[in-house]
Parts: sequence; C-alpha cells; structure tokens
Amino acid sequence: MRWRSFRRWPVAEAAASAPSAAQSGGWIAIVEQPIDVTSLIARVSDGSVGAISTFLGTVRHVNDGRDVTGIEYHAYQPMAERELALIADETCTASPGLRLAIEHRVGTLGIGEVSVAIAASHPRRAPALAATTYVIEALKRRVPIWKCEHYVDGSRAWVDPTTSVAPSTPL
Amino acid sequence: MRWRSFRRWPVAEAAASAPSAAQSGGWIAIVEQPIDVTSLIARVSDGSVGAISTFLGTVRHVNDGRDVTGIEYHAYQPMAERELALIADETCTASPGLRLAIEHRVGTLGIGEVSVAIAASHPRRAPALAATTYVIEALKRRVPIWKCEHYVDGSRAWVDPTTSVAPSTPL
Amino acid sequence: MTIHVLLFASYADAFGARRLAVPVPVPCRVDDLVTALRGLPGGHVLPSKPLVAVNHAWVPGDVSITTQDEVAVIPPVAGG
Amino acid sequence: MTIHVLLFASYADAFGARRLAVPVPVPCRVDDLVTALRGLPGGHVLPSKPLVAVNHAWVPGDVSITTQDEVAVIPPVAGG
Repeated sequence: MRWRSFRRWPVAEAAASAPSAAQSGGWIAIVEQPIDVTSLIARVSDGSVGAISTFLGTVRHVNDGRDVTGIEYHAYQPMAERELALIADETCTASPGLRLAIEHRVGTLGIGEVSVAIAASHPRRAPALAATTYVIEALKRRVPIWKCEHYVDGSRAWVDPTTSVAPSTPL
Repeated sequence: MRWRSFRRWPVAEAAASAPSAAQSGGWIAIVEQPIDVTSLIARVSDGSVGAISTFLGTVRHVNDGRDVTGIEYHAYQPMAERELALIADETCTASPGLRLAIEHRVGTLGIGEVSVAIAASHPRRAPALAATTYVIEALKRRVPIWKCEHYVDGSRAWVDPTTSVAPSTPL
Repeated sequence: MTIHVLLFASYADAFGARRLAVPVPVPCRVDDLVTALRGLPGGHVLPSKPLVAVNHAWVPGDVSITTQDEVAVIPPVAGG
Repeated sequence: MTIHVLLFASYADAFGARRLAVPVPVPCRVDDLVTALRGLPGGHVLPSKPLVAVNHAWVPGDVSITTQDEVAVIPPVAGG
C-alpha cells in the first residue's frame, strides 16, 4: 500500500522523570488505498498507552436527502499534508504525551468506505478523547480536500459545506 | 470466540421520513478472549453511517508510579451486562440514530492488551463522538468490574479509583 | 434468617469467600445486612456506606431484602 | 507578469483547467490576482473573498506574490 511517511513530530517537552514517560508524536498521510484502521491504531499503541480514541468518517448512501452511489475525494496533496501536520503539531503541543495517526483517502470511494481515520493515544483517556474531536473539526475547516458526490440519477456535484443544509446534531 | 449476544435495543423512535433513516441499537458483551476491534466496528457499520467513534482502554506498563506486568479483570457478570445494557439504552435514547457496541474483557491481560472497547456510529459525527465519552465515563462509574494489578516485584493489588492518585489531564 | 451475600475482589479477599451466609434480623434492610457483615472476620474493610446491588441493580441502604434476593456487596468499581 | 494558478474541484470545472496562466500587474497582491482571475471565463464562480494558499499556506488578500510562488485558489474545503 502506498503509505507515505510524512514526519515524526519532535517530543513536545522533555520527558518526565519516569523512563516510561510517553512521547508525543504522530503519523499523517494522504492515501489512495483503503485505510487499514488496525494498522493506524498500531501506530499509536505501546505499553505506555492507556487509552486510544479513534474517529472514522465513512461514505453514507444519502446526503442532504439525495441518494449517493459514491464519493470522489480530491486533495491538494502537498498542502493537505502540510495542514494535517500543522494540526497534529498543535494537538500534540497542547497535550504532552499524545500520539496521533491521521490518514485521509483520495479517489473514488463506495458506500460504507472509510474516507478519514484519526487515532489518538495517551496514558489517560481525557486527552485521547479530546484529540480526535479537535483533529476532525480542524481537518474539516482547514485541510484542502474536496468531495464530489455521485448520485443515483447519474448526476454529480461538488459538496460545499458553506451552503449545505445544516445538520441536526442531537446529544 | 465466546461472544455473548445480550440484546438488541428497540428502535428509539419511529423511523424518520427517509427510508434510509438509521436505527438505534447495539451490542454489549463481557468476553474472555481478546477483543477484535475490527469486528466491533463492523457491528455499528452500514451505509447509513457517516461517523464511527471508538474508544479503547489498554493495559499500561506503569500505574501511579508502579511498574505493572499485567492486570486481572474480574466482573460480576450478570450485573455488569445489565449495567452496560442500561448505559447503552440511555445513550441511544438520548441520541436517536446512534448505534453502539461495547465489550469489556475479563481475565488476565498483558501490557498493551485492550480491556474495553466502545464503538459508536451515527449519520453525523457529533453524536458518535459524544457517545464514546459518555459510555466510558458511565462504565467506569457504574459497571461492577474490578482490576487487580500485578507488579514487577511480584506483589498485586486491587485498584481503588476512589483512593488513587488523581491523574493530570491536559488538553 | 440467613442472607447469602456475593463478594468480589478486595472484599472477597478480606472475608476469604466469594459467597457468605450472613445471619440477619427479620425484616432486613440493606443497612442491617451491612451491619451484620461488618461484625464478621474481614468486616473492617467495609466503608461506612458500601455499594450494594440487589438482583443486579444498585440499591440504597433502606431497601428491604429477603432470602429470595441475589444480594452483592461491591467494592469500588474499576472497569475500563 | 504571469502567475500560474492552481485550481481544484468546482473551480477547476468552472475554468476548465487545473492550472491557469493569469496576466497580473507588478507588483501583485493576492487580491489583484483574484480580480484578474474573475475577469476570465469561469471567473463568475469566485466568491468575493476566495480562499488562497501561497506555497501551501493559507494567506490573506494583501500578501504579495511573485512568479516564484506556488499559488492556489481554493474552493470551500470538504474533507472528512
């Protein structure tokens, strides 16, 4: 698979007194092949980790009331990687000990396929849980990726979140 | 593997107008064998899902400053299953369209092994992300499960969260 | 009457049993059972208000129990 | 001078190109480039303040650009 190693972030601060102190760091990639969630989780796992939070975005068969057959994802790849790295840096800097792995897929995806996967680990659960939410919100706001939805009737359209019907988000 | 099917929750409310409206529901189990995260995610996945959030608890090699070699998990199984089902019910009732799968492992686990896994899916990301946090916090408060840590020096101790050193949780 | 109490984890270790027959007054509330339990060897480990479940549900101390109920006295939970 | 602008998604469709040579004044700010781009066929799709990146970083409209810069005019992002 065409994983691309982008960078390893530097340790956010000097290791704490315990030799087992976790180090911040991460992995980001824009990929063309299906995302392997197990491998992504393995990238943030080791004996110092107590909590792993993941977020997966998947292709739905309906969006804003229209029946979708698939989605084409396009990226401005070098900038998308740079923005993902910046987001990861910010998140790890805010949360020493955090480890992050982020992959976004491009190309044509079918219903149910994973378009984006984020895995965050930390010795404690609160930072791991907070990190996935922070990263997906920042990614949706800042990373230059676009999606073109293909509909049952054969038409297609670029998704513009600035004009979409506002989703209702209970809970 | 000795998965135990506990229950499927009823649909929280009548399906919305769209025939593709997601249904709330879930899976819970107390298991003795290693938790298969991919299978758990599959339990909450289908074409109506746009977001899947997971949380994994893993065994750390150090806790409150002591070197750990492994953890023995014990459950009051029928009550643990009942409490997990109640928590899942509450979460799905608060968030129509949510699907949940929760497994907690019992027995002796080595460093890095997954003790608890929660997968939550929803058409939208906010309810999926909120659900994993809600479930793990409720689980830690209410589900009758205990852990006995085994230390490098051969000693062991039951973990009492009511007297543990308070963790620092940045971010 | 006698209530058969389920014990777990540190409580099972302290009382040296996972199931204990405890003589109690009739009628018996959860608090009465805890008082009786505290008088047995190992009973010193119990806090003033230990967690108790009857028939797999958490209950407060003033709930009545009978020999038909499944009663468990539960140490601080530590799942996850 | 001529700035080679990268276009994506709906903008690439509207202009019929993923890379476009745009004649601009010297010196040139991002806003000047956007104005020039708006005068070309397809330019009607641009909002008043489209997103622009120079050398892979988001920039405001008053940033100066040269022929050495990698300039991209970017439609609303929709990753995730």
